[in-house]
Amino acid sequence: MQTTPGTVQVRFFARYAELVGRSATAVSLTLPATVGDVVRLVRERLPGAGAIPERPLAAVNLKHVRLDAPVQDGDEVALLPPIAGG
Amino acid sequence: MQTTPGTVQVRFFARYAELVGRSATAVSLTLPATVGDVVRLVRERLPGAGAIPERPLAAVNLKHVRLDAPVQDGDEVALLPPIAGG
Amino acid sequence: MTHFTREPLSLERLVAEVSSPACGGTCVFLGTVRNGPAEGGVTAIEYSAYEAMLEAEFGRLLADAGGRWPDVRIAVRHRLGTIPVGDASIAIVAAAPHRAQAFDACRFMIEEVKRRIPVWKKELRVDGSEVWVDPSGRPTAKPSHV
Amino acid sequence: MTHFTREPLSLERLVAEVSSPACGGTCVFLGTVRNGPAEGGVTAIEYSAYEAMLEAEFGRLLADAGGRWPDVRIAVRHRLGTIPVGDASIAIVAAAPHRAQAFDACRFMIEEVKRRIPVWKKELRVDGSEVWVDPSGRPTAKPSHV
Repeated sequence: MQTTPGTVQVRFFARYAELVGRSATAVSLTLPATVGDVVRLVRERLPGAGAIPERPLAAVNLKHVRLDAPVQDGDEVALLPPIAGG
Repeated sequence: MQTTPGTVQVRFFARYAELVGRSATAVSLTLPATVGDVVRLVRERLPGAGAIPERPLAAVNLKHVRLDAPVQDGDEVALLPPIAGG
Repeated sequence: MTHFTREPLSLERLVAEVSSPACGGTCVFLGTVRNGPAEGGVTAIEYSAYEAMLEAEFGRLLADAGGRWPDVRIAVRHRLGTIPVGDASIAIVAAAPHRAQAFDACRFMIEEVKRRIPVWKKELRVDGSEVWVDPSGRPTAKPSHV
Repeated sequence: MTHFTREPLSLERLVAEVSSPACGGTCVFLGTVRNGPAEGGVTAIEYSAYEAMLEAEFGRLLADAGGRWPDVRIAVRHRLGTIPVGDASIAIVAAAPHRAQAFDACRFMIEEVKRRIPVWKKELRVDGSEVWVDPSGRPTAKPSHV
């Protein structure tokens, strides 16, 4: 399988944003890759991100996705704490 | 069983009031008697009341009752068309 | 407490009556005068009631609901008189610590109202005719001799 | 259509959005900020959201509800920001020709909101502490290193 370099924007919300002290970061990675790969890279590279669960709720381009969903270059990947709306 | 004369006030509502052209009437009867007896007397004596069903919904002193419920002297007996509130 | 009015119902006021810091979920039911495809030209409905019994029966109904859901706060108001299409004829508010109870109590209330509360309605139609509505939803033609 | 606001929710306005002469039954759900015995000193809740996704997900949710109940008209608004105890954080209105659909659609909406709409809340307490609320209702202590 051919691999290419890519970048995704990763966004953090609520408690996760507090843990990493920011609301977004860019993550460079080798494609193809999954949301789970992005989570793993974030947890390794970003100070404070180790406290984010290994399997958080996630969204890509404003849609809920499973962690085995693929990411594309330029995607917006969001890591979502347990939802507590309503 | 000892019998005594009594009087009940009978009230009519909605379509039943239209049928008899009034909202109330006094009915003299021999006690003990039931709500069903009152209905029968009303349907016999009051012009227009024959169009009221033989077994209408009824209340005594502001409470739903069955037609075999007893009436006392001075009771308010109401004949209620099918309820259509809400 | 009066459970009926001849004025337009105020939903905000009814909600305020049962609001409490302990209640996180509030369910409201509004019954409104309808002129849908099945109605065919209703302009308004004239609501009438056995008013003294309405009050007594609402008191008993609220006591029944309070027995089933002790933590739920319920307010209800039935509008009487001539109500135009689109306006509310009844408003029920059930506020509860948790939403399931609020939904259940509110639904219970409207089902019981339709079964127990002595209210009647006469449809006023665009052609000038008036028809009593029976509980199955089918109008009863006005008797010809009236 | 915007499905969130930072202002107090207006129930009357939301009801008006979905009112229709064809609808005889309207069910409303209001979620309000609670300070009950289980909360212990909550003064307000700070609601935040992934706002762009909130809009997108509400759009998909309303489409789902429209598929299940084609005749039901639904409006929903989530309030964000700091909401004091007793104020509503969400209002959902479902207007239907008949009441059963209104209740079912309204209940569906709030259950799905709690499952799908990316909103978070942080309790602000009388002692000055702040705690994130997890979906089971148990607060998560603020990590000590923050």
